[in-house]
Amino acid sequence: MGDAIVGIVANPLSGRDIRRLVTQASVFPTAEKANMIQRMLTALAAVDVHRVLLSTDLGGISAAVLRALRRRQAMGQAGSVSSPDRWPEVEFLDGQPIRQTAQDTVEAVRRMVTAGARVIVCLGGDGTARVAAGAVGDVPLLALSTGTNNVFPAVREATTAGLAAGLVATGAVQASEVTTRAKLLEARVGDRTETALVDVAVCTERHVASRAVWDPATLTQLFCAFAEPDAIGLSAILGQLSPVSRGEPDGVTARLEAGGTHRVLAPIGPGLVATVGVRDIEPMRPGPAYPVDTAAGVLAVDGERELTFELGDQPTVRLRADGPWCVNITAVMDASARLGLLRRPPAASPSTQHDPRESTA
Amino acid sequence: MARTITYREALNEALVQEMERDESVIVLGEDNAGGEGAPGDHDAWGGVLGVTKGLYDRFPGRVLDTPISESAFIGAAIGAATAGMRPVAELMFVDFMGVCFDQIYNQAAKFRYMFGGKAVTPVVIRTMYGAGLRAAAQHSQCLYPLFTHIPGLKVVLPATPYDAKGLMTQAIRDNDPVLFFEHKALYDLTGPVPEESYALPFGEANVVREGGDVTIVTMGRMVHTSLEAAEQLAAGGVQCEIVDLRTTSPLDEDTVLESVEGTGRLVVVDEANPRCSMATDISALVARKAFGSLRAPIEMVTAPHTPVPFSGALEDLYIPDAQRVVNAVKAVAEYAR
Amino acid sequence: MTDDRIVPVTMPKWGLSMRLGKITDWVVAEGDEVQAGDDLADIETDKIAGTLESADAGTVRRIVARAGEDVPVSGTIALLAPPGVSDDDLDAAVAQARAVIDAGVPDEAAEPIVETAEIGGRKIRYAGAGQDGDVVLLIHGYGGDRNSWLFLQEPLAAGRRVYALDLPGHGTSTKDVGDGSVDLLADAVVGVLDAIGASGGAVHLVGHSLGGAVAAAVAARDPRRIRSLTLIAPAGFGAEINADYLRGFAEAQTRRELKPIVAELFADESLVTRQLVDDLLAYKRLDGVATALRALLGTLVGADGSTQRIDSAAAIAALGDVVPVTVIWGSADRVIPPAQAESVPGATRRLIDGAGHMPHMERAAQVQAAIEEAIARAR
Amino acid sequence: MTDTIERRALTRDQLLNVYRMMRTIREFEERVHAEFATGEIPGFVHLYAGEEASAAGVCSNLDQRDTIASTHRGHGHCIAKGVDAGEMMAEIYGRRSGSCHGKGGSMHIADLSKGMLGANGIVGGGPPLICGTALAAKIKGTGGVSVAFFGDGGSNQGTTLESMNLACVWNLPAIFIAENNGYAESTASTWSVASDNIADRAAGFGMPGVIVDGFDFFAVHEAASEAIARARGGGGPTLIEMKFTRYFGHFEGDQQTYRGDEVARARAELDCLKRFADRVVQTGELAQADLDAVDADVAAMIDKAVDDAKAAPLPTRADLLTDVYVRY
Repeated sequence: MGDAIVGIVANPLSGRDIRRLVTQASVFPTAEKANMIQRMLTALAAVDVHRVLLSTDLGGISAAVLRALRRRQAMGQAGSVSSPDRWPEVEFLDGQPIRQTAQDTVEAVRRMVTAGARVIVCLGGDGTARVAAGAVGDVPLLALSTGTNNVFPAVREATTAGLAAGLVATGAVQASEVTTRAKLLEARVGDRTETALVDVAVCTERHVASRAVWDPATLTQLFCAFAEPDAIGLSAILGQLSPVSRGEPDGVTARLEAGGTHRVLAPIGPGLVATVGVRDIEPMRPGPAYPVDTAAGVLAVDGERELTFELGDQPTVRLRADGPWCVNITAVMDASARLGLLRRPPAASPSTQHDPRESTA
Repeated sequence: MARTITYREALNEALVQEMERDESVIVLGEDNAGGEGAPGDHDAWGGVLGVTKGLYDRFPGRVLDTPISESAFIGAAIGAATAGMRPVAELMFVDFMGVCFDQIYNQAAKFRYMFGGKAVTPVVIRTMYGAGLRAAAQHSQCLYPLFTHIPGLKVVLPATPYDAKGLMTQAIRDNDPVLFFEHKALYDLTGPVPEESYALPFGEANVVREGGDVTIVTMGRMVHTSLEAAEQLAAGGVQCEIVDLRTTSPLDEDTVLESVEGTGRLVVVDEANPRCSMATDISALVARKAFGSLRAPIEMVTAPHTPVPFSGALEDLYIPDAQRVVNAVKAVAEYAR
Repeated sequence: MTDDRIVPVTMPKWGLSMRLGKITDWVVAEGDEVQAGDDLADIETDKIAGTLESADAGTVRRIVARAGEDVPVSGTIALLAPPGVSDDDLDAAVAQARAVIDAGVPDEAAEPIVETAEIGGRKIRYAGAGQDGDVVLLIHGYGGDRNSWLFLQEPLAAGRRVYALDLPGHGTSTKDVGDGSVDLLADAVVGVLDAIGASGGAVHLVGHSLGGAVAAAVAARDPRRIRSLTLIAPAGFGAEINADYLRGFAEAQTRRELKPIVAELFADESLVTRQLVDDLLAYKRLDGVATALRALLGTLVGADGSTQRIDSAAAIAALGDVVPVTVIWGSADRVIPPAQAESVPGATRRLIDGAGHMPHMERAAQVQAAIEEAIARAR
Repeated sequence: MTDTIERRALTRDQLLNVYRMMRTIREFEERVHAEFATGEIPGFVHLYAGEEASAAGVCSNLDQRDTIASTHRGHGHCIAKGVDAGEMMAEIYGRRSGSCHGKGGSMHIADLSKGMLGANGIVGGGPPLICGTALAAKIKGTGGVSVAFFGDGGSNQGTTLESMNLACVWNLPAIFIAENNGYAESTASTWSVASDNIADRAAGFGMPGVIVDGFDFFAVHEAASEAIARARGGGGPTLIEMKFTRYFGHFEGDQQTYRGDEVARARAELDCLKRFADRVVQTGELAQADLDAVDADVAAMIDKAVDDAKAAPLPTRADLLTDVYVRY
């Protein structure tokens, strides 16, 4: 059990883009991200994960967790009556320069993989999950949403997610039984590439600017790895017209145009329900590179403007089958129930009631 | 036509008339209407002591209740003044200056000079001052000497309903920031006040009583204390000349000096604490510019150098009273080298 | 029964709102002989200080009220009596008078009623004294108001109805004076006469300075309505006028500036009390007054900035011999020269020695007597 | 939605203007830095270099109706709001020809005729004032918007927090721009700002709070454009947090021993002028020659500003006592 390592990476900048201003998107404060990690640590300890690797950041998440750790230490030494639950040993992945860009997430995930993490938990939105996915390799990824503006990461309580991550990390549940491989979209402009887990949109804005795509009038083309009818975001457009599940091999693509043959009402962002014109809906096969037919603009991956392209760049988008292995929390907890993993012996009597783990410690 | 109205009504009337005359005049402050956002009356208070009562309905959108947030709304009044408004903001008790003083003395007072004469900040900050209501140390101070110290501010202390209206009218029409001190014990004082608008110029002291023996320089509520003392003294043959400064900035030096040149004796009566006060300021002025006229040392009648006490037994000792003024006047009148 | 040779000297009523006067100083002492018009005592009210002149000749036998004492209006303050009146009778009269003084002001003393007439869109305020009889209307001058007549209005009201008004731009009337013309001011006066129901004749006009010119204009409009016209130092009868005084009055902003200007109104400058100056300042500071005074200055002074613009000759000519005219002038008038009295054709002239431009304030008893005579001469 | 695109899309002239704005600020500050080192400039000077995209990205959305209040690091805001750079330089030199006739200095440059309510020597001094100018605009119905710039240090002042509350309570057309350059004087904002992100505080007042890459003109412009349009339309206040780095010390003379190597990296990789130039040349919106011409023009203008300032007469004794009051 000593090598049951879980990596947790959290993005301090997620959840504060321009959509808070233009569409009343939710705000997810740093303090709440740190609280999620702390709840997760409690759950991980409960299922015998002894070591956690935690990314460091300048946004205050890791600092808040560190403060909490020190507080717990002090309380433990003081023999406080409300002595806190055990936590795993937490190792902060410091020593690397923090650049306050997506590269920080990539570096942290790579170090977790190298250090032998059995599961990597990623806290953030679609953008953070996308970056983490590019670095996890075959290590199972549990993407947890901070905020509501996301398709790919799960909106789940961190305590439950922590239990699921711990059960996979310790091998109590076989990773192969509870993980599925996600599809990927690869956007390419010349020698620059970006991957997306959900969608790639072609946008006529000239500049990356505030990154988030929030103005549907700027979109000309959409590529989706999957398109669920209950999604939030751009994939919801095709989710209502030509749904594609996460498990199917194909994706779906279409052109967006006010005068398109289809018109559909879709929640293309939090607080943003727009009527979008669509034409030329067709399946997207894994493998071939699909051309972008806009002359100049920006490719937005999972809702964020990332790759600018100019006249003559001829960008392409390709669907790949080799995305990250994603932990299905529901499947893990179903397996746990089936296997009785969280069952404990009945209490002998009120006077001798104690945590069974303490007698074996 | 002059009627007899209260100091409170005189202030209210000046606000009403100026708001009617000039739509850039706005009124803002804590509970200036009262009841904003609450289920009951929307002009429930009209100011904590009723000075702004009735304005809210009469001037829609121009009477603003504020959060208890002095830095923000006093600062907002100052900012609005730079942008063409003539705001009258209420700092409920002058004791609260501690939570917004920066906006007054570093911002409003300095804009014009600091910006090379390019700023005009016609803001009025109304505030209550003075002891006598058993309101204790944080709701009873005078503090006008602190504002008088700051170049760029004007400081006004009306003693009568007539002065209250005329000086408020001038304060609103004035293009400099004005601190307008209303003594909480004077609100119910009555006196003749013309119905029409009128502005009393700043920097013009009022000789409220003529007399040849001793000059009393005073201001605000102490004008009445001094008058009471002067009546008692007159019965004993000592005639006091009482100079009500009306504004401590600008200061009418001439009237003070002329009076002292006539009497040769000076008592300054100031409700504020004694150090660095109007009492010391006027004493220094006279000592410097009318030394040759003085026939006795200058006397000061002030509060002691203590916070304002709560208990009536103590507060009554704290506030300068007519007997202390009588004693001081007698001391200078009877002084012999 | 007191001896009817005892003549009481009473506290005068100077101004309709006066209820109480304080004797600041006695000029005479018991035993002194006085003539009518002699100064008796200095008296001050909360508004004004003045000197009480004797209405009769006689011997001061008793001083009733002490210096420094407050006395209700019409309270007896001294007794004149010939030597033959006994001390006992005098003492009895003193005791009676002391009782009145010691009782103080009766609570029910009525406030004077100030009335308002709406004339040409302006509110014109006026107040009356007296119950019935002929109407006397008192018209003040430039910068004055109905209180200018405080020494005269009550004394003239025995058997008459005596009104004083605030001209437009003055006192408590509307401050807008439009073009500031004499005609506009005359409209206001006619309006007041209409309002008080004095349309049937039996009207005596008394006008001072600018008010004199206005009174003449009113009389000229309908001479049959007017029974007598009394002009005190009137404007409109010559070129010369103290334009510096008028400009100074209009422009003065502070007490220091105003006091020496106001002093030019009086022969005795000590009458210019701080209270008088403060009251004038308070008036000048009312919104609209500065504009009104400037407009009226343009009416009084010609384009050359030094001579009179008003000419009342035509108005006086229009009266023919229907209306008797009396002119009263202070011999020491420094605003309009008394020699101009000669320019009022057919007028009875009364020169008041030792008075300036305000004889009705400085020598009220003499002016009162002159007005009484003028009224008596009326047809 | 079309209107929002048109609002954001910048014409060639607008792009040239914002480039000139940012280049003028940079050149001004680099020059003051150099001149200060010679000892000729008196007093305290706080330079804005590195933060140009913030002033330019916000102020390029403003017009004559609008008012801004600035900070002790105010030169950039002044230039972006249209204050004359020559008069500013003269002011910094304490000359009579300066924006404030030599009576204000670097920390108090103001020009109310341009809607510039002053740099401010008091941290947190500006936001309350901006509530007032916004209130005036709202009452008068001018459509004007008021913007308070403040730093990470100012974000911790009660005045700033009170003003955000008041602006939200009164629903004022006020914008709060938190310029988080990482340090309040020498103290790191990661330590001094308890919420870590200043923008997070917006939620507590019920207004939008967004974080923008303060090195990216286009990101700032887009966010500011939306916030300002929202405020003009009666939508109320917005808090925008710029994250970036200042290139110089807190004040001129600051040895900056508290800092790491972030300035060198920022200058090399993140610099707003470089990024702007690269982008607009890459997209073909402007040519390199256009930018070079602006650079040369601005350099000459700043040279002249410095020469003129040095040659300009000092205020005289007579100036000491004037302009304390309008009338006293």
